[in-house]
Amino acid sequence: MTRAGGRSYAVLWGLIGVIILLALWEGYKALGPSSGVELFGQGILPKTDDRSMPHLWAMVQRAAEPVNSSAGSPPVWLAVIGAALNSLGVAAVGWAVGSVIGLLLAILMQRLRVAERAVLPWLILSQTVPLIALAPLIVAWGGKIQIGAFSWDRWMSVAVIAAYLAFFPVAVGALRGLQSPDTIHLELMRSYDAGWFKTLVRLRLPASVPYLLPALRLGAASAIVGTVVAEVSTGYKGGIGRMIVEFAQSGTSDPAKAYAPIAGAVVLGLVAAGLVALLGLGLKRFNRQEVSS
Amino acid sequence: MTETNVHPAAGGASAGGSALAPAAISITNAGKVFAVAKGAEVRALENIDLTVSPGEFVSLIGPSGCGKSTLLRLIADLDEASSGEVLVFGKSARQARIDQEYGIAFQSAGLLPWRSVQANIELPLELHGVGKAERTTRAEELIELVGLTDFRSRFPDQLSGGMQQRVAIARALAERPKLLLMDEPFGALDEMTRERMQQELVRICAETGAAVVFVTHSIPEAVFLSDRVVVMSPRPGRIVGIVDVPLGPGTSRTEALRENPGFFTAVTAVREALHGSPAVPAGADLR
Amino acid sequence: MTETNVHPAAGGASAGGSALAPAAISITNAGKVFAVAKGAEVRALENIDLTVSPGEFVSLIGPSGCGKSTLLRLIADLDEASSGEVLVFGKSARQARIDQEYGIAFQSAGLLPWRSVQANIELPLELHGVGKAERTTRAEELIELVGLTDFRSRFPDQLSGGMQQRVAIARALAERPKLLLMDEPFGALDEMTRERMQQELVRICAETGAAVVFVTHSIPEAVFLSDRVVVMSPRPGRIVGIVDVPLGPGTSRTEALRENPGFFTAVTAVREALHGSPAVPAGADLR
Amino acid sequence: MSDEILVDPTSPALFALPGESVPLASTRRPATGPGSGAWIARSILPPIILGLAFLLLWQLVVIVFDIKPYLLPAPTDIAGQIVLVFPLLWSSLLATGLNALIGVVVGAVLAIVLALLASRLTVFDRMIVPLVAAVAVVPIVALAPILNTMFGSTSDTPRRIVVLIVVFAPIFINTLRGLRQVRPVHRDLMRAYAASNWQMTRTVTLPGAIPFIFTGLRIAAPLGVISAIVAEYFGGLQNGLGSRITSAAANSAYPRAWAYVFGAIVLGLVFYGATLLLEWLVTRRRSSGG
Amino acid sequence: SSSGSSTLAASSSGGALTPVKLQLQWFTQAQFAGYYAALDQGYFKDEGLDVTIVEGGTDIVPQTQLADGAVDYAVAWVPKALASREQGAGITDVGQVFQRSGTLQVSMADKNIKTAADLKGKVVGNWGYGNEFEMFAGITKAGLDPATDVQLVQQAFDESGLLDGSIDAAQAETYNEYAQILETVNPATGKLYQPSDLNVIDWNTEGTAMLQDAIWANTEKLKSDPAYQDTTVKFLTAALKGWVYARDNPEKASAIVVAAGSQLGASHQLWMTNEINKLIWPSPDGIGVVNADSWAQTVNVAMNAKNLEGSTVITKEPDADAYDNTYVNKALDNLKGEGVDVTGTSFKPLTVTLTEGGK
Ligand SMILES: Nc1ncnc2c1ncn2[C@@H]1O[C@H](COP(=O)(O)OP(=O)(O)OP(=O)(O)O)[C@@H](O)[C@H]1O
Ligand SMILES: Nc1ncnc2c1ncn2[C@@H]1O[C@H](COP(=O)(O)OP(=O)(O)OP(=O)(O)O)[C@@H](O)[C@H]1O
Ligand SMILES: [Mg+2]
Ligand SMILES: [Mg+2]
Repeated sequence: MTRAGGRSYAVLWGLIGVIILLALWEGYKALGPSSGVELFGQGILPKTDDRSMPHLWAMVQRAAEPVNSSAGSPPVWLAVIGAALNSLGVAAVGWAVGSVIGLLLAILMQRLRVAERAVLPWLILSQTVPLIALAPLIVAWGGKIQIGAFSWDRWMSVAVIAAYLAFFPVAVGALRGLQSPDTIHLELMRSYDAGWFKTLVRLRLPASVPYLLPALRLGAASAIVGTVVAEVSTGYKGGIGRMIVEFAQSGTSDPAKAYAPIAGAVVLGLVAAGLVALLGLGLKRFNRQEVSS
Repeated sequence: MTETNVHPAAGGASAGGSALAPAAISITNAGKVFAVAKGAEVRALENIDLTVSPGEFVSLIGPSGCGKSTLLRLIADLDEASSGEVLVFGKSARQARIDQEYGIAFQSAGLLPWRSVQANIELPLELHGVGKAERTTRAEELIELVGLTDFRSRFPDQLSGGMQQRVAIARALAERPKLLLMDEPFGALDEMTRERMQQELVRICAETGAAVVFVTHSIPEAVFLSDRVVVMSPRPGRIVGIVDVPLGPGTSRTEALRENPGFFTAVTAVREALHGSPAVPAGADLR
Repeated sequence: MTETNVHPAAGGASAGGSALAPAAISITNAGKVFAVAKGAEVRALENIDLTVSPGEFVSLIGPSGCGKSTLLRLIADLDEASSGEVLVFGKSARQARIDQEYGIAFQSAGLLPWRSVQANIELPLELHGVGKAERTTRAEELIELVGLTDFRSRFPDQLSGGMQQRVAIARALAERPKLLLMDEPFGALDEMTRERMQQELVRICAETGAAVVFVTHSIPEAVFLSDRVVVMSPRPGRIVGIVDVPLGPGTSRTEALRENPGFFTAVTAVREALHGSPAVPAGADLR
Repeated sequence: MSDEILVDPTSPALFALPGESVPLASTRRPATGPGSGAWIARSILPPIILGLAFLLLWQLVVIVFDIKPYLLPAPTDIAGQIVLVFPLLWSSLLATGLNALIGVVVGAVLAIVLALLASRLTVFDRMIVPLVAAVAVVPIVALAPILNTMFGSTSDTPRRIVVLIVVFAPIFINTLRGLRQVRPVHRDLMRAYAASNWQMTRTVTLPGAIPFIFTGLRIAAPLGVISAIVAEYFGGLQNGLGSRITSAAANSAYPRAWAYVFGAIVLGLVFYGATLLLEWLVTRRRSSGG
Repeated sequence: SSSGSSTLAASSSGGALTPVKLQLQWFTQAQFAGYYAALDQGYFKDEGLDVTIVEGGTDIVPQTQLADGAVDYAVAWVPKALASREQGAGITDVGQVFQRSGTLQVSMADKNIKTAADLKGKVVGNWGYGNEFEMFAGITKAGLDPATDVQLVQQAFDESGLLDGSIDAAQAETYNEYAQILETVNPATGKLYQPSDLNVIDWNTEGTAMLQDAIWANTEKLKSDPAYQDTTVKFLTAALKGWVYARDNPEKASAIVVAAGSQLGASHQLWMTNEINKLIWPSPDGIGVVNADSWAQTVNVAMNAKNLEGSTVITKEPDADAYDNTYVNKALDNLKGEGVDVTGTSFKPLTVTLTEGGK
């Protein structure tokens, strides 16, 4: 099977998977009890009434209608696209900042083993701190920053939170990558009397690419999650996360509306991962593995 | 070929000119102890005395774990001797490494997978600030030398194992070192490729006039290539004998040498030194 | 040892009793073509005719890529012949595999890293429903046979390469197969370990009376071990010669054989068949 | 997509247990035995020292710059609150922990079973892999409000489902990678033994995938805790750490909020430690090479 | 590009405007109609102010933003702001816009929950985030223990829990969530839910109501910065005038909010404007003046009502800086000077018809 053929087949099969999922939704809705299924007092299958599980066509139909009744209100799908693009921009900044910080941390940890031992457990710990605890701090302290014409905007707080999530996979992946060169290559560099920096540039960084790329993609996904949560948390307006909460507020009386921004978030995640994958194309050369035979 | 000389223990100076220039390698009473878990130690090398003259080809042979690689690594300053002295061209091993006095090739080629054949060969030059134009010229020379002209811009994973080895050897030669250190460079090759590579190594050494320290498991290979074969024994690693392989006048290291009775005598001598057994009947000893 | 017989091309039946029982292996005009990308093909084997009698030891030798492994895999039904017929004990290769008529050892030991030495050896028995007690007994026999009694409950990464190979061989022998297929099992070993392993293989085969097909790169190894050496040439893989290694009455395969002039003649014959060159002077040919 | 290396942020090379061999052979170092003083000095002390230094700096900053508690409470205040609200902290920790545990366990079982299916059935593989790739990059927290509607606000199920979905992707992807990792020589060996599919899975595929499964679990476990907390953010029973943190923060009771945050950190570390322990238990009788 | 101190004492007769930031508690909706109206009608500009309205978020605490200097004024509920004051936030209530609490506990009529005492044994919803103390106080006042006698559930951002029966009594603001229920089709009748289908507990009548939306200013700057004092009066003048506009022109005010980007549609915003007006008007002391009795009740509940963690909103009486009527009185003087009715004694609410989905 040729490569292009494989790609389009994959898309086809993925589509079939999605269609089966959608069919399950409607199928369960048609057949399942309206009050859901409980086992040992715990609901294990959802309720099937129109408010809990709107019909798929109701969601699509709702997405085509305007957001609200005010004049000039755009259709939901258009608003969702706008919000998603907005979030994508913020997340991209967070991702870039987080990636740079992650890479620098990894280089530091690679350079100093003590730093690795001291810092790494705290990196894991840092990811267990709920964003709820950090968001107000970041917003409050960001608000104090004002240097010349530069002043802190709310979106920057969101980007910082996105970076806080994105840096972690990058730092860890990059560290693994930087440590990945074979002994033989390291000794070769030593025999050339190449110093730490030269070894970093010529050997460690290129060798880390196969680890770095998936880490960057993971970072992109984390940055999106961070952006979505931080938008809700900090009240940043215009993004998809904020839209999810806003639309969820009308979940009582307009349930189908809430699904549009969620679909938007799904697409957003895929787009972000895709963009990073594109980045990987330029670095393909470094993905070569030495075959030992 | 006239006679086969076996020095029972210590490695004396070779026939080469030791008065004119400093020896390529001069190791005096060197030892290496590795600390392992819980205070235990491994005595990898002990009482090593060895001198290698400029332009001389010396092989190290011995059973697995006898310290061949360790000895090579001491010379290359990839490990430090626990005792004794290791001089390379009259300087400390460390200084020699910093001055880039040697080129090294490992058992596996160790090419950087993301660099083309040419870029791999250029790597040491690039690291030492040689200009682009000069690098290219030198790399082309070397590529021709190892017979990979058509493969210049290929990547390592597109080469066969033997080709990769040749690139590694070219890389080791890039800076025209006066000393070449090779740790079982042909270990992974099949018999025929291996014999071809041996031929090429002989040719390259003749052309560049470099001294070589060559680690191998194969007796015929050691004898075929070397001026002297250093035989080692394990735990702790010591030199148990040095076999001279003097070429008679007019004899050169070609395929025909392998069928020369003198060659065969040297093989037997190495085999004996290695097995520590009394001599077996000459003329029937192989591998 | 009396004379050395070289059959120039097709592989005739051996001296062994072919009338009584079906041949261990009988390959008729077999070929193997691999389809590679974009409609291209690799003709790995062509016109292979080979018969191996029960209890016979046959080596396959030839340059890298000539199809030795492929031929072995056809016999083991790990690949399917594109043309021709492969019979094992008179059945199709597939049926023979399902009936577990052979044991196999690969170039790399291929032990399961999460199983101890004993559990690795028991694996085939376990898969074929042999009871616990019987398994243990058999495994202990085999462990003793390969000299690993003290290592029974070690894990593969705690063994040296040679020990791993011995476990793999024990595993291949576990079900007392009448046919043993071995693909360069000693490739990764150093010379001395290798010679010891050869000795042990000879002993094991003598004890179990199994037919063996043995792939190797080393001419002396092939000659030392085999009743017949099958020499192959590449692209497409063909059999270019079969060298008989008849043992004279009373001669057995011990270390002494290596110094026997008849052995040496056989080595030269294989070398010639392999290189396709005219005979070199006898008495000086090695490796 | 799933065939690429999924970087394990918590690879064994980085977090070796005492006695676990570090497969990172970039430098030949003398091995130091587990539990020995040197091991403790090298592996445990640096993070603890850094942590203490961080707390000290925090405390100093709060004192020196006179930072008011509504902005950032001092570690001592937080410690005081931890003591004060401990019973409630404990019960909320259990509530959230139970949600996370159920989500992680069910998610892990589901992921491993489906990965096994995908490794066997090409059709299933082709359908599910793109879906999982999507799930892996989707902000699942977005689903929480909808799940709340679907199951009702008095149910813990929505939170558990959020955890389940979040942990599913990393475990599934890693497991599948592990299942596909079978070395050709082992595949040939089993074929030579005429082993059945199930025998193949039981003796070769699954044991070989164990390290990969644990890689997935190690990523998933702390992620599960965080998701359980974030899910509480979107409504439901008010018995967990998440709702305690929000309600304390909304009342400007920041030392109390941070006391609960501390609980969240502890819970995350417990989950992470538990997977490490489990991995050690499962793999201690086996080796890596071979 | 702005924060804090207004260096230029801006004159109302043109010239540079003083930049001012106002922090809201939540997203744009008619709960803040007065500020949007003041902005839209140019009242702020008339006073020489360039006002930016900053929306809230789930984790944005307006009073913290204010104390921190990120904004100049903040809208916040009194009890939450008092809690922040106790944690060191230096803020002062300078304009008590809402005179009544808008919080209800809503239940289906068939559940017969009419008073706090009826909540015994029921599943009781609330939003958390500190919005629950009136309820706790009410439950406690009825002789129940909130930790054991009721089952507490945090509601999502909507009222579906009430509608699907998983919550017996749900928290709702008169101006928002209550309307959302009334915008939903009752499956039993096929028409929208009617108020008669529902019972409500009103904390104002239960006696545990607390003061809600107020305008807060930075205490320290009020004391030290005359320009800020001046700005505060101007800000209050314009903001309160905006609320008067919303009272007198509810349809227009709600349209302004919709145009400013509110999520829900016009009928919902009109309902909200109308309900907010009911919370403000009539204001016998004048809009924005802190009523000492309501304040005392709020402080009392804040100090005594325990939530299920056993904590109270505040532990001690707030100090004298907690509220200050000086500025609002000056603003009211300005407004009265313009002939504006600042008490709304004759205020008559509208009857708003809701539509399905609040679109
Ligand atoms: N870093 C190390 N730490 C501890 N022991 C070591 C180390 N390096 C080598 N050794 C030990 O030193 C001895 C010599 O090792 P060395 O690698 O030099 O052997 P060798 O002769 O090259 O063997 P081979 O032919 O198998 O390559 C061995 O016993 C080995 O176990
Ligand atoms: N699966 C395959 N697909 C395509 N070509 C293959 C495949 N397996 C083997 N070949 C080709 O078939 C030929 C014979 O391969 P084989 O592995 O049998 O060689 P060999 O004699 O065992 O060589 P070596 O000594 O290097 O192991 C080679 O040219 C190889 O490239
Ligand atoms: Mg070695
Ligand atoms: Mg092969």
